[in-house]
Amino acid sequence: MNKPNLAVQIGSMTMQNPVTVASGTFGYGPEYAELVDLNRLGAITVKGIAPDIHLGNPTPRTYETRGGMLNAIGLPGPGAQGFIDTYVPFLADYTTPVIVNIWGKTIEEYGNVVEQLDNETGIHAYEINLSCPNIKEGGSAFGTDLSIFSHVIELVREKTKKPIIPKLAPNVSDIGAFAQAAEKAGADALAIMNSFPAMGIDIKTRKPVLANGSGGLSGPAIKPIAIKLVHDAAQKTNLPIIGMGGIFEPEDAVEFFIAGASAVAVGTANFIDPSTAIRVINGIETYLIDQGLNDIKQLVGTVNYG
Amino acid sequence: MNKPNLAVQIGSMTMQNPVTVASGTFGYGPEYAELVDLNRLGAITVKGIAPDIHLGNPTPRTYETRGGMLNAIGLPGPGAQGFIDTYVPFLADYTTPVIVNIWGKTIEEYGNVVEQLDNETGIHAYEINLSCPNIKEGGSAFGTDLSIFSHVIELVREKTKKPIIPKLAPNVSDIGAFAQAAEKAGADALAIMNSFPAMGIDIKTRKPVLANGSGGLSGPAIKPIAIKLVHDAAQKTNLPIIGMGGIFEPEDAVEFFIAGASAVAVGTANFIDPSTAIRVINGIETYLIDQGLNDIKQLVGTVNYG
Amino acid sequence: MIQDKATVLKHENFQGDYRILHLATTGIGPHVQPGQFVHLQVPQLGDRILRRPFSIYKADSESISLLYKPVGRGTASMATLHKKSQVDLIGPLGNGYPEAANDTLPVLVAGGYGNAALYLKARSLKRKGVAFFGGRTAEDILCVEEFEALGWDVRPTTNDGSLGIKGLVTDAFDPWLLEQNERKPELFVCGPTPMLRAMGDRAIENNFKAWLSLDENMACGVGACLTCVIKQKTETGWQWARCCKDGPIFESREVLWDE
Amino acid sequence: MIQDKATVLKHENFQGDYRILHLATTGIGPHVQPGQFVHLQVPQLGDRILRRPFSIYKADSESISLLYKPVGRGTASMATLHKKSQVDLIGPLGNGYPEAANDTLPVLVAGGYGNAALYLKARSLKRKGVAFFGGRTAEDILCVEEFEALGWDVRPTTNDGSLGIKGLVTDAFDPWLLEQNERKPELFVCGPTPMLRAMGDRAIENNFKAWLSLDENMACGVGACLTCVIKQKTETGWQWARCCKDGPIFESREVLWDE
Ligand SMILES: Cc1cc2nc3c(=O)[nH]c(=O)nc-3n(C[C@H](O)[C@H](O)[C@H](O)COP(=O)(O)OP(=O)(O)OC[C@H]3O[C@@H](n4cnc5c(N)ncnc54)[C@H](O)[C@@H]3O)c2cc1C
Ligand SMILES: Cc1cc2nc3c(=O)[nH]c(=O)nc-3n(C[C@H](O)[C@H](O)[C@H](O)COP(=O)(O)OP(=O)(O)OC[C@H]3O[C@@H](n4cnc5c(N)ncnc54)[C@H](O)[C@@H]3O)c2cc1C
Ligand SMILES: Cc1cc2nc3c(=O)[nH]c(=O)nc-3n(C[C@H](O)[C@H](O)[C@H](O)COP(=O)(O)O)c2cc1C
Ligand SMILES: Cc1cc2nc3c(=O)[nH]c(=O)nc-3n(C[C@H](O)[C@H](O)[C@H](O)COP(=O)(O)O)c2cc1C
Ligand code: FES
Ligand code: FES
Repeated sequence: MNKPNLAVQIGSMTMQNPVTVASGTFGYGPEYAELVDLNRLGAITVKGIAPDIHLGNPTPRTYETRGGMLNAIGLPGPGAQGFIDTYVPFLADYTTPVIVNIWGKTIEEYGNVVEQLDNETGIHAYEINLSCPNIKEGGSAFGTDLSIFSHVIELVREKTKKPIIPKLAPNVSDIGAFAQAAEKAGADALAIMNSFPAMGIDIKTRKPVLANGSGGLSGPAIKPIAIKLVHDAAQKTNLPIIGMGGIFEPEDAVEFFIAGASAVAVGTANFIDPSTAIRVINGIETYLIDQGLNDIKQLVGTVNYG
Repeated sequence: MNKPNLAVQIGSMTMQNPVTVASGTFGYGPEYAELVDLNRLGAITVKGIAPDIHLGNPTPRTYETRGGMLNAIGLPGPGAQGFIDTYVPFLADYTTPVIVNIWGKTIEEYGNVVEQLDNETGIHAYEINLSCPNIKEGGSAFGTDLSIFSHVIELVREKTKKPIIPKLAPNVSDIGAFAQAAEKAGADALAIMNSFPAMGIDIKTRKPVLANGSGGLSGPAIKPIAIKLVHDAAQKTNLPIIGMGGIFEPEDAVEFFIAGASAVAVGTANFIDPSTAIRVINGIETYLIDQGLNDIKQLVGTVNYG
Repeated sequence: MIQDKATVLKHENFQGDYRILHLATTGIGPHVQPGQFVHLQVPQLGDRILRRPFSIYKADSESISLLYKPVGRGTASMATLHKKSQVDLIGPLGNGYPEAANDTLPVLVAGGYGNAALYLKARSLKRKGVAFFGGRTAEDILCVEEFEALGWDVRPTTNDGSLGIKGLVTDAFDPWLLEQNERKPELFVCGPTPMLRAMGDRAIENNFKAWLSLDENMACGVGACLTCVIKQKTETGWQWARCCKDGPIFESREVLWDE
Repeated sequence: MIQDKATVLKHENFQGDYRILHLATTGIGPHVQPGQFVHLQVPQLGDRILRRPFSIYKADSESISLLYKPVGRGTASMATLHKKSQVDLIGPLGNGYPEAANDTLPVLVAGGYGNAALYLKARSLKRKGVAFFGGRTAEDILCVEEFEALGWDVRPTTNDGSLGIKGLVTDAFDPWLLEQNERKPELFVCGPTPMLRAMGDRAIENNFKAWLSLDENMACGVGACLTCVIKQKTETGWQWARCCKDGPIFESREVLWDE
């Protein structure tokens, strides 16, 4: 049998395979370049970039939980110009498209960061972080309010012709409504899900285990939640969905495709096994061959309701 | 040092200690009576009761996940009269108060089930299930709509003088709003959280792993989500909160008290280790002694924000 | 029914992939009825959390044995148990097989680890009849000598013909049944669902009883969670019955199979 | 930096609770700089998921050794590794200690498993000076003979006085420092944070250098997640530096301690 076609189109961006890395779990590219062949990835999604330098939260910033981890990194970053100066040239040496995860403390900042970045040919798409559980401004609050949510996407849409991919907040009752609003506001795809608002407390000190108080839960623990959100969103929109949340094995990724994702992102698993993304790519290919499918698209949204 | 006081008051119901079992994980009492001394529990919370006999979902009804499990039992049960006939006499032999978890397919059914049950002296409180992720009617949809949510609580309030404890849906953006609405509608306490809407897919058959399609995630995986919900709700209401979600060890329960719970429920852990609730009661006592506290109330809502 | 921390007395390879786990437990051993099971907490299964049910293969006043085959994560982890390890057990659970009627010819039908559930019954039945054992290959036909030693006439069938008749259990059972005319057979069955169903169908058609040990996923194992339900026929239709508490043994006429 | 499946060559008790894990890894061993670490995937830690960082105690072309003490879940599970087990490693990681200046007197300061990070440095430094080892009890003073064999003048201190001077490392270091006037000391330090800080303060006050190996919780270990950050002084204030990538070794003047 011929090799199945793994390529996926997200607006004008072609991914050679449907596997990217989740923003914030893979740095800006160089950090894992010695361990992972970046040219094999479907896309590289970098950590959140704001208009300006941002310091993020105090430490401790992460904490291990059963089947997952909490993080409240707080989106530290070099700002748009810092990213352009330091990382765009590095990433230009690779053939893999680059998705820049963007965020702002105000609605306007989302527009501003895109203005600063949009002339760079080495940037292929924007993932709009509307769901970071770890910052007071922007982030989660924007992602759970339908009108601000739409407003931010419309603003970003005005500023760029590149594909835009809103990243939805998981802590909503009706993910379908957000999927539809994003489609209406001009999104090219959706990213689902961000880490889930969560908290841990040290019972000796009674202090929150994260300096920020609360944070986001990621890893295998949340996979069943992510599968449902992707599934439910896919019922309500025709936009391609980049599914993520607890992908550790190729089988996890396959579950996302069946649920309705057109692509997937590997997040927390990078910390445990940096080879996960490559293993997942290979495993998806094997699965397709086993199933006699010659295109990943044939798998997307194929739940057998029995 | 004297033994610390563990007793907790929920409206007119006195719990000798702050540990109950989570509805649906402990049957109606007899199932675990050979393994667990029911008289040691703070309360017994039974599986959801509707006005009439209900069959629930087809099988498979549960599935194991990393750090948790999915269930879509679908609230099978003997109905109010069946419960009165079969289980109330059994439970009357114990000194422990009984919390009946109630639900209905319509708003009216919530009133109806209370009408049928309310003359029974062996029933001490109602937990109103407004958040079951596994039934099309009632359940989660009622729990995520503020006005239906309030309406159901008001209706139940009219029908009984016994303590009523709405069980909140976890899949909301603003748990505080639901906590406040419940308080306004006349609730005596809150139960947080139900299992989280989630899904798994068998990649061989592409069928959902649960016959119902989706279900609820419970167990250690969700504990950090539950801690945050309890914490956030406690900021917005003075009602006592019965916290639950992934309690397996006494330390987990202590975390809930610090976050703001006045009592806790042990759920999925009963399946793994039926002695969990008793271990948790003993462990809480030891913790209080170690900390030099002489009343569990001194622990409630004592996060050290640093 | 108790919850007990049992110590591993011995953990041995049995045949092919099958293994036997001997556990010291004075609280469970003496109370076992044939066909009952224990709910075992798999050690070190950190991120998976549920117990797994296992039929009680043998039991005496101080111990029980389980006969199992590693098939997935839980049983693979179980296979790492070594002597003196502690295992948390709940048991004995379930209803167990009933007494045989006075006038019937007891027949055992087992597939794979089904023998584990039947051994104690095979021993306790006063009248010994025929035992049909089915499996994929010779490796899956367990305990033949043991059952023979108890006085049973063991008839193996294997899918690949590596032992006994080539084919399914029914290929041995059906011709045998045709020859019976003295006593009505009474079946005690444990094995994969298609086998249970095939035997159940024959029992109904030919008007004898078949006690089937049903295999359902379980969470609590004690009747509390309603995970393991099967459709039990009633006069007016059906109701759910809990495999762990009301079963795992049901008479063929009680079971309403899903199409 | 590579990711490697390393085989356990030997796993031995060292002293007290401390253990040494010898791992075969040709990809990491030859490239190790003193002060670097590996990020180890703890086996069977099913429901916990993060790697744990360990200083490379010894390294040669074919293997590395780790010196550790079981203190929590991860290290407890690590302690169950037996010969021939496979362990997934990422390494070598971090910056490692710099070369000593030509004109200084190298001084080692270690607390607890800090010796693990310092042994390779102790070996590679051409000039051997004094080594201050602190611990709670004699059991926590590791590798004294080994360091002495390399030519170091080892000065132990213990909180309980069971070995060397009773007190903290500083109780041995401070009087010693007063006597120094020939060469400026240059410190290579690894130990608990209060010790790092105390040494850093002395370095600044007395105008010598102290290279501190900082101990922060880590997730990725390679600089990607920004978990392990510490405040690094800049001309205008401070910036975050990643302990795993920009460190773990920082000169005392670089570190802005939290009050
Ligand atoms: C009454 C009874 C008696 C049995 N006796 C024996 C015996 O004597 N010998 C023997 O070898 N086997 C016996 N079994 C079968 C044994 O319990 C299974 O082999 C075992 O559960 C499989 O575990 P595993 O983790 O190795 O399998 P896996 O194949 O890894 O399990 C696959 C998946 O199925 C799901 N799953 C497994 N168990 C459950 C559950 N209980 N509830 C929900 N989901 C679940 C989980 O998601 C699991 O990851 C018996 C079963 C029953 C019901
Ligand atoms: C650069 C460096 C070198 C080290 N070298 C050595 C050495 O040579 N020998 C030695 O014995 N120890 C060394 N350590 C310390 C060693 O890594 C810890 O002892 C180990 O991480 C503790 O693991 P544990 O699971 O046993 O501890 P636990 O006490 O169980 O961990 C407690 C809790 O802390 C949290 N936690 C632990 N690690 C992390 C993490 N990385 N990120 C987020 N949360 C976390 C988890 O929630 C965990 O449950 C080193 C540490 C660093 C940073
Ligand atoms: C340490 C860490 C940092 C993260 N930083 C970001 C970020 O900067 N922007 C963003 O949109 N998501 C961020 N996320 C969320 C991930 O991109 C991803 O949505 C989430 O972790 C779920 O996937 P996983 O379970 O595979 O990790 C971060 C997650 C982690 C664990
Ligand atoms: C098998 C199962 C059945 C449940 N049935 C009910 C129910 O009938 N009514 C209800 O309000 N909650 C029900 N729940 C939810 C639990 O009461 C509890 O809120 C949830 O499982 C979280 O707690 P845990 O993580 O400790 O299990 C059920 C949970 C499980 C696992
Ligand atoms: S497994 Fe819980 S009722 Fe049978
Ligand atoms: S541990 Fe991830 S940046 Fe250091």
